[in-house]
Amino acid sequence: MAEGGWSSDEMMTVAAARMLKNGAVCFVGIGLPSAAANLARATHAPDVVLIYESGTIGAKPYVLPLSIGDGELAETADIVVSTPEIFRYWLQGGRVDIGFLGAAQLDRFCNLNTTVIGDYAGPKVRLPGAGGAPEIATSAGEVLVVLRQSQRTFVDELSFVTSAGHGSGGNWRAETGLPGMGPTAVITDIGILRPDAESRELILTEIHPGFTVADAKKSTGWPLQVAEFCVETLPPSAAELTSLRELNKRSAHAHVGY
Amino acid sequence: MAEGGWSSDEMMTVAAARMLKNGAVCFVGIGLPSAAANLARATHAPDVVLIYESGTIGAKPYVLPLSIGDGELAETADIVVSTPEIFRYWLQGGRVDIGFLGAAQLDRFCNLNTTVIGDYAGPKVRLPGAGGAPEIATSAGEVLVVLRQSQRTFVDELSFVTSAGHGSGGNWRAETGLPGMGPTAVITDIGILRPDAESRELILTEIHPGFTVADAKKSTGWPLQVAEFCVETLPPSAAELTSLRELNKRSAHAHVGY
Amino acid sequence: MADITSLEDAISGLIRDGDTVAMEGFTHLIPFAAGHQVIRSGKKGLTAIRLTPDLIYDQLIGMNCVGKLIFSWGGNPGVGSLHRFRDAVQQGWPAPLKIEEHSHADLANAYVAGASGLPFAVLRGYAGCDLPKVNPVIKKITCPFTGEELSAVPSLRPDVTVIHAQQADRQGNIMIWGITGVQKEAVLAAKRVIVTVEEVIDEFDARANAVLLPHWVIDAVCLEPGGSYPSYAMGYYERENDFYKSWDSISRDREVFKAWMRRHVLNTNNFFEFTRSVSAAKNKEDLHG
Amino acid sequence: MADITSLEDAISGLIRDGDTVAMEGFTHLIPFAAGHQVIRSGKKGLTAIRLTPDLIYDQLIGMNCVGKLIFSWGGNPGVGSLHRFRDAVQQGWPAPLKIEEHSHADLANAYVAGASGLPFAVLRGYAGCDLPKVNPVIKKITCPFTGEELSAVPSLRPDVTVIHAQQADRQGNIMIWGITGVQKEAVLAAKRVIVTVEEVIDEFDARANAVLLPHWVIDAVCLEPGGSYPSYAMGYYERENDFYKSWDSISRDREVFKAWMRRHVLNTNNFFEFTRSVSAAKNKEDLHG
Repeated sequence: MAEGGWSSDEMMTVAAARMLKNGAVCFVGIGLPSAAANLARATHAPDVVLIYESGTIGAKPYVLPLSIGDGELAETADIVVSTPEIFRYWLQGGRVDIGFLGAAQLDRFCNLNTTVIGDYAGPKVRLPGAGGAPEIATSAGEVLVVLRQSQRTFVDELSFVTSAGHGSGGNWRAETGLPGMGPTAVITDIGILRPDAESRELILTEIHPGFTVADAKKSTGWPLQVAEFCVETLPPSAAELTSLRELNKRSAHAHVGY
Repeated sequence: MAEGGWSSDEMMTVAAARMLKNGAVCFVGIGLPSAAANLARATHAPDVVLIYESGTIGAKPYVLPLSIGDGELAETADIVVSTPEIFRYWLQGGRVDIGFLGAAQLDRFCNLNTTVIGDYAGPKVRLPGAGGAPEIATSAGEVLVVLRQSQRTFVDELSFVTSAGHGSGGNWRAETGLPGMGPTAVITDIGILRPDAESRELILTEIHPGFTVADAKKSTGWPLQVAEFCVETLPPSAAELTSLRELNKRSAHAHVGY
Repeated sequence: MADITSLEDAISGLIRDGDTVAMEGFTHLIPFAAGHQVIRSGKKGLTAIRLTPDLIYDQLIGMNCVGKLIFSWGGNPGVGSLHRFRDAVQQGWPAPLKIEEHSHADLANAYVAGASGLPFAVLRGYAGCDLPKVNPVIKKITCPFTGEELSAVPSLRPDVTVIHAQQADRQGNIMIWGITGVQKEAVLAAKRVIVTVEEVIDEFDARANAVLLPHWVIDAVCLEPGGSYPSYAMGYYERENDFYKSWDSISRDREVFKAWMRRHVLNTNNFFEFTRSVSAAKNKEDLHG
Repeated sequence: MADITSLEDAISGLIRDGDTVAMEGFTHLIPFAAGHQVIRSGKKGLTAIRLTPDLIYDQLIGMNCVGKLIFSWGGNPGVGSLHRFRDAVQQGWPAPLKIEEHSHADLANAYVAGASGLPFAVLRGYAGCDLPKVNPVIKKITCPFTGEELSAVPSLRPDVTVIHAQQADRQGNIMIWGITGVQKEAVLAAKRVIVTVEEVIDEFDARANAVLLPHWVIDAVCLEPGGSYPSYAMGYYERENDFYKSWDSISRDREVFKAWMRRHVLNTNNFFEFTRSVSAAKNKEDLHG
């Protein structure tokens, strides 16, 4: 365990980064997923292949990109292809092992909302929308989701399903004929949730140091189930924390004003 | 008129070349069409844009290519794109003014056969097949056909329709919903035929110097109709002949052994 | 055939009120200069298409140029929300905005279909997604070979596509490189095409990943150095991240927004004056700050 | 993940009898070395796909490696007919050859659909053409928006795609440039991929129009300098037009063909020996000619 502690956001990013196997081909959303994926690349997974929907394949940014189309992504990529090609040949073509997504909200079956809060026609909050997520959720080999856990984000019922997780649960994905496995883990600032093998409902399987199962339940908008063996997440190692903080420092320095 | 005469093949190529307007975007088949298109580029149409199905757009070969994918086509092109792109964005996308085709056989409605002579399942002569021609015939703004005229090539009934001209005649193309006008002229070693405005049957409208209407009729496998004002083709000018012969000489020199 | 002309003439000549207009550029090469000229020339009732409507579309929407938006992700990249877009959707200000919402994969495929002269595109998408419930143009289609049910979406055929490119040559051929997004498809899908460029040069030094488009698919080429500011043009200048951040506060309030647009866009004659005006304001604030 | 390996191992390990195999290359970069190795290793009953089956497919057909051919143009480019192909179709020698015949636009779209993970492709094609009468896999599909009737064709998903590239790097990433045909799509549509290359280098100098494919979509990379002879590899060597011409007489007669194949392909161990053998024969004939 690192000296001097760490923030829950740091724990979340470190835990998410650990999920990426070295060499995996990973379609990365901007923000938390991008931070986790680049931390993985800086630590245990130097050969992870990062794909951004701007068409950059094998991007190796030195600092975290602010947008999905930062110049550094193109400059460091193995290949830059068009946006149609990235969605057609690479994502729908079945070349992506892991889709790494964020969301504004999710439900117990890990369906994601990034479209609206409230009614679509007269929304309470209009969110940015789908972007690449619906088809990442469909076609990536598996999906990891990273977002901060609260009653506002982990909701009993979504206003809008933007990207399907496990739909109505159970064998919904197989019955719907979707090629990918769907979400296999949700990494939050409190712990890690995984879909139950049968019901596909998200179950708390890991709890980060400093949090309790009660914290997780309190931050979930449905009656959260907990795995029989819910383990404590291994805390960030000194090496992980150093890498993450260096990455964030480099990025803050590069994006002055942010 | 040039000194010392010219061959009927030379007349054919010159007459075909004259059909291309300067600046036209022309999808070119190999062989006679390519020779005519490059002669046009060397004479009255320096800005004709030649597209070959290998994906070369704006090719400016110094010698006639032997194949549709000669290196010189790529080296001199404005752009080289993939084969899917050439057929999808450029041909089907409606960017081609003129499709310039050859054929083994045609019928009175200028439908073309490049597939088989005889029965498809047990052919008398197996020809190379369709290549790009069916969709050039569909999507090019208009189609020019160049081939030597004989009872063997101008037939009453095709064994096989590879590429549609005017189908069963009349308004067949419009009724079938094809975007392009279809064949507007057939240039042969004997003369030039054009589809009748109503029936769309090919009518002899020009006869090359040295040939008679009787020659044309004798070389046609159906009762050939002749335009009321069938004119004599302007003979090759000295400049046209010089350009063509230089082009052929350069090409023969470059392709030693052919 | 491309005319090398002024942006003012290109916009006034080629974009009509009510046209369907796509202004593309994926973070990189966003055609801000052209967008401003659309605002200055007071175009109305446009159907605006863009995968990622960001600041320039926020401005077009806030200045009431747009009647309908076809899009797949509307945000301020790396910052947050588009306040003018949200205000139009949530409060109908300055006027109700019709939206037709898709996913990136859908719109990218729809441009491909448009460029390919096809009436529709097929993708494996939208399974379990609510967008087809609110967007009736997303339909189902069955594979005639496997029976699989897929999504069918209508092709995009903009009246006008506008992009910003790094270079044109003197014939009006254009070249872009770096992240090229959907620009090639958006150009080839359009009936009319306007391209603003950083530079007009004698001959291209074609590089890896370059997209070249011949002059005969383009109607107007307009020299607008810096014309994608505050986005970036690889090889020319970087993204001004500060501008994106400051847009959050400029755009949050209707009156602040209107004053800013009046001062920097409506009261300037062209994009060069706009960038000078913005830069002068920034220096002044710096002095007093 | 690409292994850098011998062509012998790649062909024996990755191609099985009865596989569907695409060997692409549009005049440029035709994978002759790989084709010969398929013949040497005695593969049988292949379904061979290629837009333009030319000399290498003539050899594969004449040597009875192919049970079915999926193609769109079968000829000797610039020369005339493919006699072994014709003999197989017209006389069933050395064995009846099933053919499934398309147009270029169809097969190009079918590879795109395969690379895109879709079960079918849509094109505006075949109107008035007899191919759909003799090829039942060409179907009709109706646009759900306009009602237009278009052609639907099944996607191509080869078991193995084989291409020849100019360069690989030491990780097995590959680069081709010049005319790139359908190779990218044929690779991305395939379950397994073999690439022969002119050269293995430390780092690419990516150039205009380069197609780069990452090592993780490729199974085997095999160094075979000259491996597309007698076709050409831009930047390395030109097309040997003489060979194409001489093939007309070699292939016209069954016995002459068999003797030639025995002497130059079956009795050599690899492509280097093949080219030496052909060149020695040519010099001898020249001496006696």
